[in-house]
Amino acid sequence: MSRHAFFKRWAVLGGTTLALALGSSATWAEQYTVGFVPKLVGIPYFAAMKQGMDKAGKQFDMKIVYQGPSSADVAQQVNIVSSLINQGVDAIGVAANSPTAFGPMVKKARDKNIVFYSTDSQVDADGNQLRVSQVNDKALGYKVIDVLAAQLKANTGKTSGKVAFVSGGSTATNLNTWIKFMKARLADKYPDIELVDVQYGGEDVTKATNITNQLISAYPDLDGIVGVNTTSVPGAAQAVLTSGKKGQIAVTGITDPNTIRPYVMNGTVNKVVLWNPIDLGYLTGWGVKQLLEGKSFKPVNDVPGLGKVKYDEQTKTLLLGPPMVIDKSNIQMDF
Amino acid sequence: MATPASSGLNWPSWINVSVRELLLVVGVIVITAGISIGSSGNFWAASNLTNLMISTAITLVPAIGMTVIIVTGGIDVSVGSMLGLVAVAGGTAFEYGLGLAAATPVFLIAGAILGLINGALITYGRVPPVIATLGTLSVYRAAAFLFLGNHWITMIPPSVTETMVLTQPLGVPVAVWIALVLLALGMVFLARLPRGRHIFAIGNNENAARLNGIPVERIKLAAYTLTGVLVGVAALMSLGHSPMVQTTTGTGFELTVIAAVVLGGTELTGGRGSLLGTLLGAILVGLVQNGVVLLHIQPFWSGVVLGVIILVSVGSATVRRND
Amino acid sequence: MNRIDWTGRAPVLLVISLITLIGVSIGAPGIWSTDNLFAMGVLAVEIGIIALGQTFVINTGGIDLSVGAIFALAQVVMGLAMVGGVPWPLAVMLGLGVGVLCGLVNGLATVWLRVPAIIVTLATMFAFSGLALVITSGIDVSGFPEGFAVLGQGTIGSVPLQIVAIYLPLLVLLAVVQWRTRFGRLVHLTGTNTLAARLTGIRIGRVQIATFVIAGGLAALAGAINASRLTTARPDAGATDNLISIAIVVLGGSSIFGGKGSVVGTALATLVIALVNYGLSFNNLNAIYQSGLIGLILIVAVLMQNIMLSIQQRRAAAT
Amino acid sequence: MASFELRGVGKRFGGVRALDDIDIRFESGRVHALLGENGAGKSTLIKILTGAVTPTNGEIRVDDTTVTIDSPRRAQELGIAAVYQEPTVYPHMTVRENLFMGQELRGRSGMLDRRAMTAAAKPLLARLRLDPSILSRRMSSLSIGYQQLVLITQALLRDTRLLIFDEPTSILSREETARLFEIIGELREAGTAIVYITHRMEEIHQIADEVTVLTNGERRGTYPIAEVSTERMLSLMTGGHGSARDREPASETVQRERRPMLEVTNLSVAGHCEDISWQLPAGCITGLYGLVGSGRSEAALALYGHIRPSAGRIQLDGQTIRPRHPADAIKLGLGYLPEDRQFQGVFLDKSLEQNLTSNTLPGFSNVFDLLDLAGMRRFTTELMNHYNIKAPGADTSIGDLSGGNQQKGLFSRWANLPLKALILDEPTRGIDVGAKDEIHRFIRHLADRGMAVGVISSDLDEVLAVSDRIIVMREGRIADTFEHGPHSAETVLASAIGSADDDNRAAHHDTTEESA
Repeated sequence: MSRHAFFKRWAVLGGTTLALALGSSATWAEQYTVGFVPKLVGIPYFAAMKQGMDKAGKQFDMKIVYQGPSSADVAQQVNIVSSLINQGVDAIGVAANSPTAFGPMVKKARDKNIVFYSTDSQVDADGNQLRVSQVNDKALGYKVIDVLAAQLKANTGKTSGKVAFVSGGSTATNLNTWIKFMKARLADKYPDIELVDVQYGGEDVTKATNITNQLISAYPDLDGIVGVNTTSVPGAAQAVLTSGKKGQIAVTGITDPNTIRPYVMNGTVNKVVLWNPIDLGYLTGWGVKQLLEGKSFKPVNDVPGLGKVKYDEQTKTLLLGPPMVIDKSNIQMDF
Repeated sequence: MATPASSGLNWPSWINVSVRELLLVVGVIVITAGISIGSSGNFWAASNLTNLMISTAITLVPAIGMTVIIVTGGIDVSVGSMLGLVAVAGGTAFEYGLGLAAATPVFLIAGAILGLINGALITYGRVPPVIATLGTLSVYRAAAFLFLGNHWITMIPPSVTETMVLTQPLGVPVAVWIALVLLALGMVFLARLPRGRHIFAIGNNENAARLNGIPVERIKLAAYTLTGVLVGVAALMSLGHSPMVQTTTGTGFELTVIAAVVLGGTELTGGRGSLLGTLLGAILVGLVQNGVVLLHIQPFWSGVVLGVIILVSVGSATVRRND
Repeated sequence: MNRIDWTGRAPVLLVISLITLIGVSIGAPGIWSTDNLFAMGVLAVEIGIIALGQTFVINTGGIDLSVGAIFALAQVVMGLAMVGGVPWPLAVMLGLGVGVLCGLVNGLATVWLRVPAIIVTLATMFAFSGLALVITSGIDVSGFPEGFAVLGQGTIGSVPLQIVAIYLPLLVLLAVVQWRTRFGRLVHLTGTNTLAARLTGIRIGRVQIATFVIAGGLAALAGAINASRLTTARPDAGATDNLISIAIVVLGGSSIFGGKGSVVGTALATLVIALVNYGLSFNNLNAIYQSGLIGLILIVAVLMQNIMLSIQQRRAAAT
Repeated sequence: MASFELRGVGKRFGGVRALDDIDIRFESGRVHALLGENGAGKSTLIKILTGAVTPTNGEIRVDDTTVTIDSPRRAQELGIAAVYQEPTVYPHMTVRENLFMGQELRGRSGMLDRRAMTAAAKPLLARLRLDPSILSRRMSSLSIGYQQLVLITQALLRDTRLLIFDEPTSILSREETARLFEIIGELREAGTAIVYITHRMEEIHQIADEVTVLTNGERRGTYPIAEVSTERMLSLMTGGHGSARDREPASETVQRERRPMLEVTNLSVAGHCEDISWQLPAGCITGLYGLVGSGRSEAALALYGHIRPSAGRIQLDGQTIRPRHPADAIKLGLGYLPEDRQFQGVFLDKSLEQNLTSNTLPGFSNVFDLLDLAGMRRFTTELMNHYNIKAPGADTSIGDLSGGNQQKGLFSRWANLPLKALILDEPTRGIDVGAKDEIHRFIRHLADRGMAVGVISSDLDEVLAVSDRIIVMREGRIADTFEHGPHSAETVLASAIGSADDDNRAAHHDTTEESA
């Protein structure tokens, strides 16, 4: 290797580091800086939430710092939160990969008078000042099951049959909560629908596809599959599609339009349930602004652009609203 | 020589190899039987067999290249990230409206480039293979994030699934045929062509190979590049299997591939290995991952079972060596 | 002597850390506070402890792909024990015992089966992390007694306890073990030439097993600190630590073929990695750039060393 | 007529001059012997010719045209091949594949044509009296001697015009050697240029046409063989400090009580040796002579606990022992210096201190396992002085030392232990004459101290020079035991190689029991 190449290598390395460092150099203006740590970066759902938060940031003069781990790893989230605290931001929030892991960080943030909030997937800690919830977990779980039942009825003419759930990470709190409510709804209202299995595919569509394929084989008389997170619904749909069971096995669940669009268009999936993550981000931004300015929430708040939003004093929870059903009519939404 | 030389029996090499493979065949049969019984025959459902075949094929294709690399005495732990980055490149081509035929070269070329980078670092940069590919494992993954951002590629043309999975000449999906043809070519190449034997020669004794005028660096570079191309093929197959590209696509895939090769009896010290073994290893890994759901148990067990099978398999090889 | 090899990777590493340091400080001058240093330290401690164990394994010529899995398994075991009412010090001992046991399994399998460590630990990686998932049904464990928090959240003065009371003493201890004890010698001799070591009467099997046990125990210790810091034990924790710990050890100047390397080099590399991670994070750059940059640094450091070696040789040849 | 000529060729490694402006010419139809101690530059010369290193200066001419040999491939194209001292083989591949590596014969489809290769190899195998059935055997299943013959076959197979032999006979039996000389003769007739490197003077007179002596990278002179005597060559080579051959055999004075110290009864190691019985008396040097592959090293390794014997009893100082690990053997008072310095002996990048103390570490560590570094340094320096190990200091990496000094280091590692018996396996293989002499002297000191010493060697000169008694092994069995007294080289060799009828073997075998 020539001497020239030797220096070139150094230049590249140094340049990269410096460029990365300089490109993001913070401007410490007199505006509030709000940190938001999603479950992971690189996925459309949280990108949509960020879009909403940025909108709120622009509107309410806040600087939004969006930074998250590359996989749904709570340890990485805690590290990022720790760095944000030391950066001296004014508020920090997370969509928690684990509800219990943030206790010490919440305390540290509160000691430094930093507002701590959680959104999308909540944090269990006394110091948590605000929870922004996309939907009432119960309402969501119920809604998904209702959609499933309707679909079963459309397919087979009766609200009975065997169904299976495919979830994401086995440790994700919000997914587990929804599963809990979905089970409750089945038991209460649809005793003839039998839940045969719950399997976990992680945040990986390939794994979800494989697992659904195996579920279909393991239970040849399966009538429906519920995907509990964004990747498992398309995974399940793909498996149903390739095994030639389109129209026989009902597929629904919780996912976003961008991800599920091809399967809605080709008819493998009729309806899925979600909320508007852009609105969720926006609501989070608004809520944080209120806290930063020391305002308190009323039981029903007038949020500009969103309308009436409920607040639960006891759990300090802002609730975005009822779940939204996505089908062919509104599949063109971009998030 | 101080180390005990091979036993006095001096069996021809092919018999020695087939003992290992025989054991694997027995393993495959036993596990298949176990799963068939445990799943009350559901294992044999057409959709399950298709799924099993496809996932085995996706593992097998890069495993062919990995076998070649390991036989030369190297290793490539970056194939998972490579698969992700290749899928990003190919998926982007699909997004630009390219059809399957037009996009296929994108997959192959992207794979070749990434493999070539690995190979160049190892051969010309003299970075140990584990280190070089450990580095590119994270670099390629970061690159996939960089290109994809917060976006997932969902608009994969249905023709990919149609061609790879749903078209099933003689009841076997096209992707599996591709894998089998590549495997057969690889076997002929390794066993019957001089270049194939040179690959073994490098793993046996790199210096001697150099002295015999075998272009060691070029062959190694080719082995890593070839693996890249095969990862490209696997990426295309996997988009047929689950048509979506995430930033995390392929995470952990390298472990599956290496496990298949190791189970197949290819020795990590280089110089010894067989593609037939790799095929059996890939099937075994596929079976283990396939079995857990069919047996109505949590997938967590698959790791435990896979780990134990690898240990038992390499352990039995040792026991045989001692006899 | 097993000192840091100043002709090797160490200078490259220093230059890299200097560049990172400058870049990071320009990007966010606020980084130079004790808070940040401690946060960085806390971040470094867990992976740093794992890397210390990995150093011994790699120096004997082995490799341990299962440390991350042991990290997770040990923490969920102690977590479940605490939730089940076992006093926390006892639960921690139990977790460390699990780590040691896992290391023993790795070591015995490597030595008895005479199979490369990379295969054995690939298998046990699957098995240990599978076990961690199985015993927890894949769900996080939390709700630990107050006292347990001291490991990961305690402070001495204002300095995090795990830095001064765990990591640094451990580093000193292991440095002494490596440089001044018979065991340290045996590790390096075994790693340099296994056959010669055996023929000179060194029980290489025991040395190898001991290094795996150390790696297992230290991974469990790191797991305990991590669980205490996050007040949560996770069956899927530490998945990336297997490879990162190897990267750190190699960055720290250890030869992947064994026989060369030092825990001090590993500690230095840990610091660089922590600096890159925390520095970029402090500059609000995503985690994925961090791991990408670490991969790049790893490749560049080894490449640079090779290039410097060949320049040295050429210069020597020229004179 | 082909000719290969070096003109003013030199090579430096770093600041070290390995070869200095050499002029030398090899011509077809002539056997050119190269003679020199280790480090004299012979191997560098070979490497330059075979394209493994490129010379720093000078010119290489083939058939009076200047060429550059920048790769092994290029050397091959020029018709240059080498048969190395250490066989460079592909252990897991068949003999056929080893023979044709890089030069495979292909069928019309481009695939390997095994039948053609077998056909091409057969006549050559026949010339070397090798059975064609070995073609399908794995290389690792052959003994080192056989592997060497396969490599010679390989060189013959290639269209070689300059064939270099690098000490080929050091591991060949006399029969094989004679066969090899015949082949070399045939090749010479056929017009091949041959370079023959050896330590063995008698061989030079047997086969060489001319001889070049190298010392310290310089050419001392080239002589037609008729014009130079063995003594002249020796003095050119060594600068006049004698050789092992000149030393008197062991004196009678050491033959004292001869208490049996290490006794082996009916020892067998599967696949290597069978039913071996011998004993090493205290205060006595026993030469264990046998050709490579005769099971000597394996027997020793089994005693030493490195490999498991399949049968037999080992007694040390009257007590039956069963070491399961070399560490057990050392604790019991039994040591072994392995034959392969590089792979079994040294810790290459480690310091002399680390190397020399590697088997005495328990003695330097306290209850906390802490080492007495100062003491170890002192100890190393003492060993260096005592055993005349030439090195800048205890911190010097052993890899930087000459082979002789490395070997003295390894020897000192054992010599200083309180052992009852010590087996030295090829203690002077591949080192220069000076160091060889020194080691022989040290071995004598050990025996004088009352240790039972066994010296395994395939160098007959060495065995004769150093031993008080000689045990000959052949094909995994004890062939003969010669008690002290003047042993004629002829008888010992004859015993090692064996006569055609195997019936005698039992009779020879009994000798051991009688001497016990």
